[in-house]
Amino acid sequence: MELFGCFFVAAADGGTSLIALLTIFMLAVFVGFELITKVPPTLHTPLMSGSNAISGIAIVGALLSVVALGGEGEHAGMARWLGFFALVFATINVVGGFLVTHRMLAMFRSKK
Amino acid sequence: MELFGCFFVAAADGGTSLIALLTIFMLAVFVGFELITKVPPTLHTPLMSGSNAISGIAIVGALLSVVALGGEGEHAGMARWLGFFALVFATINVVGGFLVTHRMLAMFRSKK
Amino acid sequence: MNALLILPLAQAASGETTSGSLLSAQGADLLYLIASIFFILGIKGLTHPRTAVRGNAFGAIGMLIAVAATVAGPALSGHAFDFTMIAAGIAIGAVLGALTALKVEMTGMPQLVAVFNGFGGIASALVAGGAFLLAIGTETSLQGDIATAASGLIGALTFTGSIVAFFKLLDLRSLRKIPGAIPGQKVLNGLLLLGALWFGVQLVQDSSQVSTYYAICAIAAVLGITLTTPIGGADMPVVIALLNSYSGLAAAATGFVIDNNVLIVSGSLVGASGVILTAIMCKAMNRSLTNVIFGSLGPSADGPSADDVYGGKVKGASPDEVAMLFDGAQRVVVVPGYGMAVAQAQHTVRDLANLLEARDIEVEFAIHPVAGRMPGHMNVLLAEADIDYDKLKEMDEINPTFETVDVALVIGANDVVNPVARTDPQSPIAGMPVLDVDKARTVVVVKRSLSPGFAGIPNPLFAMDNTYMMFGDGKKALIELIGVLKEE
Amino acid sequence: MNALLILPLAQAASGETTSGSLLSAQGADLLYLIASIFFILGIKGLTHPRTAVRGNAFGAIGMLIAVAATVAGPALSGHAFDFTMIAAGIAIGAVLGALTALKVEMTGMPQLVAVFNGFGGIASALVAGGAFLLAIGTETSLQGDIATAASGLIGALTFTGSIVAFFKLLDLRSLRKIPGAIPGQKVLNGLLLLGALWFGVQLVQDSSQVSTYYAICAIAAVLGITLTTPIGGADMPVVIALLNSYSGLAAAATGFVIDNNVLIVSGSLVGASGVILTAIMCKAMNRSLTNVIFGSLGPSADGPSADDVYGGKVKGASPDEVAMLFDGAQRVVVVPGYGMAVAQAQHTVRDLANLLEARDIEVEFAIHPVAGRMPGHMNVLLAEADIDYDKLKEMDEINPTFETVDVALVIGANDVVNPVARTDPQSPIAGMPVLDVDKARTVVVVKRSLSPGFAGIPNPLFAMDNTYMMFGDGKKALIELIGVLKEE
Ligand SMILES: NC(=O)c1ccc[n+]([C@@H]2O[C@H](COP(=O)([O-])OP(=O)(O)OC[C@H]3O[C@@H](n4cnc5c(N)ncnc54)[C@H](OP(=O)(O)O)[C@@H]3O)[C@@H](O)[C@H]2O)c1
Ligand SMILES: NC(=O)c1ccc[n+]([C@@H]2O[C@H](COP(=O)([O-])OP(=O)(O)OC[C@H]3O[C@@H](n4cnc5c(N)ncnc54)[C@H](OP(=O)(O)O)[C@@H]3O)[C@@H](O)[C@H]2O)c1
Repeated sequence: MELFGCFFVAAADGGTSLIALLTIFMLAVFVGFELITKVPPTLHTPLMSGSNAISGIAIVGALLSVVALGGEGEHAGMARWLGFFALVFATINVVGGFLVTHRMLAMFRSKK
Repeated sequence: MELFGCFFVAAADGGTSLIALLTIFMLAVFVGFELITKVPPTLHTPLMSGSNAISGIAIVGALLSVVALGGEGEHAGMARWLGFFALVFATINVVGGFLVTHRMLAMFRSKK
Repeated sequence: MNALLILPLAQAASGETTSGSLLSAQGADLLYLIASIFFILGIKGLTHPRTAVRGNAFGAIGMLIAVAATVAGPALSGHAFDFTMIAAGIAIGAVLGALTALKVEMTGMPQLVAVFNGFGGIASALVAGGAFLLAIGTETSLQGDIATAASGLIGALTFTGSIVAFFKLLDLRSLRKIPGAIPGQKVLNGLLLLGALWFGVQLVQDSSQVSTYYAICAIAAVLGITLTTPIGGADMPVVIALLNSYSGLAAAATGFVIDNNVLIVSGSLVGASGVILTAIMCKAMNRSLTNVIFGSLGPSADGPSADDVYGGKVKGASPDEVAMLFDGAQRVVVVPGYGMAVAQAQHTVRDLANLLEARDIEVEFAIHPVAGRMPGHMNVLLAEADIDYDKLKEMDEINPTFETVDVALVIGANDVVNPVARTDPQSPIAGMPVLDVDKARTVVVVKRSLSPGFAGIPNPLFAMDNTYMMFGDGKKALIELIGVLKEE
Repeated sequence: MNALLILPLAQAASGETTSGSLLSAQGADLLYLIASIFFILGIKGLTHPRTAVRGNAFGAIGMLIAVAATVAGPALSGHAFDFTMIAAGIAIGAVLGALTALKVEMTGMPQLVAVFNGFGGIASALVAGGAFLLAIGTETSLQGDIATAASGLIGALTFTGSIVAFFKLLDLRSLRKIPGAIPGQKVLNGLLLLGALWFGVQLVQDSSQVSTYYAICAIAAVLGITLTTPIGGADMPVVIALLNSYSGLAAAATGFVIDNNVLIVSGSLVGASGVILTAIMCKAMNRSLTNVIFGSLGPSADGPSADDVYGGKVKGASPDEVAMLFDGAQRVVVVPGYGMAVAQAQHTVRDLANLLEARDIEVEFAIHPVAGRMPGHMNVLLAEADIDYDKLKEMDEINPTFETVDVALVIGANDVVNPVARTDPQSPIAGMPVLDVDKARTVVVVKRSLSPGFAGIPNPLFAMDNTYMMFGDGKKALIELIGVLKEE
């Protein structure tokens, strides 16, 4: 496989699907920038832990990997364990992240 | 073709591609909302004419339609004319829109 | 129909490359992605006056990239087509667009935006129609069929609606009395919409009939007319913003038809922009969108009559008398309104402001969000006259300071300075936020007569003790005033 | 490798439905789209304290929808797999996560965020690795290969980097002296990065070797350690924000591997968030990101020594003396810093504020953007102590008003109130915006000694005429002060 000009080659391999994914990536980055510049400093710590929890979305990938648990191939055993640990780590991140953010945010309140 | 539950049927027909298009649509609407709420009232008229010019993007579709000019089918003649008029209208919109917006914006300047 | 199945269009989206094209399909798609980024950066630029010119240029560059990607991409190459026709189309469009854009007066912006809107809408509908025609005889997807019907409906409605708006704006006064809702208007509109939707369903069920698409467009075109005709001429700006949003949606729908991301992205941006502007205007007028579209805002019979309000209490003042009011004034606030636009008095206003500033008077401009006939209308006119935008103050900023204003000079504004909005909950403009001009030490109002503004109600401001009416055309009256001030 | 070619994973993305799944592949994709919307609304909610709790809930709902879509979707059904293992994985993760989240002290937030970050990163790398293993022997796409390499590199680096950051934060003081850059540090890091990239190229060229992927991860893991170890413990927050961004990018890269939009959308959101927070912190510290990562910020030898600055000029004050300063005071501003977090004094501070308010003194809190060890650190601690967020004032808001402050009570803050930043262009914190506490009528500083803060430089504020040092642990000193005030 040629590596030079790899971006274009990549585009040629993946077809429009890759461009669609890149478009989604680009738009999501814009949405993220616009929204996050509006978060007030007061909420920066919760933002950090909350966005952290969102990055635990890898849990979806971890779940998809577990189908390997029934797989047969040479590497299925290893893939199974990778999937399992991914699941554990991602779940900690998700459950812990949203909970601790909630705990923090519940403390913020205006007494007005 | 069944119409009830048409949204799901639509999804089934178009495959992931439709969902990707919808995702792009959704994200672009978010980007639009976030950005445009930041436009100050001073610039609302140029915003109107500038966004107007952008909606002339149909020019791309119009250009793609002109391939019909060489087409053979029963309706190619009609399609040709539709494409032609689309091209004229879209070009007016694009050229006129960006120009008039530029004219307006060039007037805004702080003398500080 | 599914454009993916039409051979030539399909190549833009699928993986095939036609030998002879400069760009592969993927290269073209990548350029479309870059064009989308430019459009977003363009809108982002419009969030500040300093970056706005660059933002607009970014938008234009995005468009250029998108066009270049299409022309150099595989879809157009390797097919025999009449190149002259393309060149002719672009040339005609470019010349017409450029001429209009360069000739139009700044006061004519609302009309211009209206008509361009319509062109964007019809272009989308025509593209969807062309793709539909070409796909006849092939198998089509539900997604494409729905998008085609939507594009036709929205595009055609936007076109005729915008044209009506254009004519209404051209000559507000004469057209204003004519239309009014015909009896059963709402029922008619409802039937038309149902009819268009019914044909949409037909199209989805059987996408082999050309006539179905024409029917949708024809009905939508009529609907565009019947919907906009009864709306008061002065409500047109709201309608235009809404149609702006529609033209974006039509482009996005066309993007679904031909499977093109750049159409979807830019269409959505425009759609969002129109919706937000509509909401801002409605809020500034304290009316709901339904009320604008379906309600009628006429002179309310039960409100106080003009005689009640003005009878014997209005004081006229000559330019000489007004000139004296500026003696010893320290702070003057100019309130421009629709009348300034009609009189094209913006340059004269600038001259007056310079004259006052030369006398060490602090001059500011109070801009109401719906002064004039477009959001931001006054800003554009004053910017045209080279007035520094730092001197333009928004309503919320300047309202608390009117008590320290020596002379509030109201030029062709009426509704936006009507204190009734604050005081009379029965008034048609009740609750609309207004400029608190009546709190200034003295008020000078320049207009031609006591006739009402857009809302059609009398304005007690004109009858206040500290108000002086300087009757006359905005421009002429100000020129006289400047003459007197210069003589002194 | 291209996950689309692995049968089970592929079904989630292609059109096929496995009989037995609750949802079609398209149904699942639609749910992923809805989950993305929830994530966006979640972040949008965080833009205001009033909507923040709901925003976080939206994020959690989005995650639930995404998990449900995966479980009910076609990918998991119709395949024999060990369900116990999934259940066990989720149960272990949920229990560990919940326990940590519920037990952690608010002062421990930086450490918690660091370690969770690392877990997010490693999960992404493991998922990409699993998909890679399964695809061995099939043909793979360049897109997938590049994304896999990126995911492994970023994920592993994020993991070890975060773990180092975690330990550095656990005990700042003791670890602070240890590491320092080993000679040739930068060369080593450069070589490691080149090595990882080289294996990345290998993976793209031949995606049939498991070892290549392991090599990328191993080298990236070492790089994570060597990159973060030399960075000062107190710079860790910047590093954490950066790693936060990386964990998002790793998730997005994994999205490209398994062709899943929701991973791309949420990964990009997190990536953007981390980048912006990093930029905010760097700006508030007036340092560049390169300076944070590669520069060392030690006590500068050429600056004035502590003796020069303090010699004979520092006045200690007992709680009794400090209590007297509040007699007749009308406006008190509390400036919390890292020391307040260390002393866990936030509740005591709240009690003190209530006491002062009961005496009709106006009490406000001045929050410096990088006070403490995390952006917004002080806000969270004070909110924990139930202090109304309306009383927390940002630097730009409160700085112009310090001249009217009777007593500025500095609790465990040092660098953020060091006037040297304004006055001495040679100082390591020159140009960093600080709270202008020195302009208050009197200043009371609560800390344990004259030892420096994070920047390691002496603070002339402590030697000013109108400054009184109340030496002692933050919490204990305040409790004594409260005791005296209550007796009065
Ligand atoms: N800006 C927007 O986006 C927007 C959108 C929709 C609706 N509107 C509506 O438009 C109205 C705008 O308020 P406004 O105060 O700017 O205008 P207005 O209330 O419509 O009043 C304009 C006044 O200008 C005077 N005028 C007309 N021609 C003139 C000339 N040549 N010289 C001097 N005076 C002249 C008219 O009085 P004479 O005939 O006596 O001269 C009239 O009373 C509001 O009711 C608003 O709700 C605005
Ligand atoms: N917030 C962020 O995001 C962030 C990120 C990166 C870096 N930083 C850096 O961290 C620093 C933050 O400034 P800062 O003023 O908050 O803190 P600081 O400059 O680090 O000073 C903290 C002070 O608290 C005192 N202290 C420690 N334990 C105490 C206790 N138990 N009771 C009372 N006092 C105690 C220490 O003095 P004694 O030992 O004498 O008591 C020390 O001087 C800045 O330099 C900033 O650049 C912040």
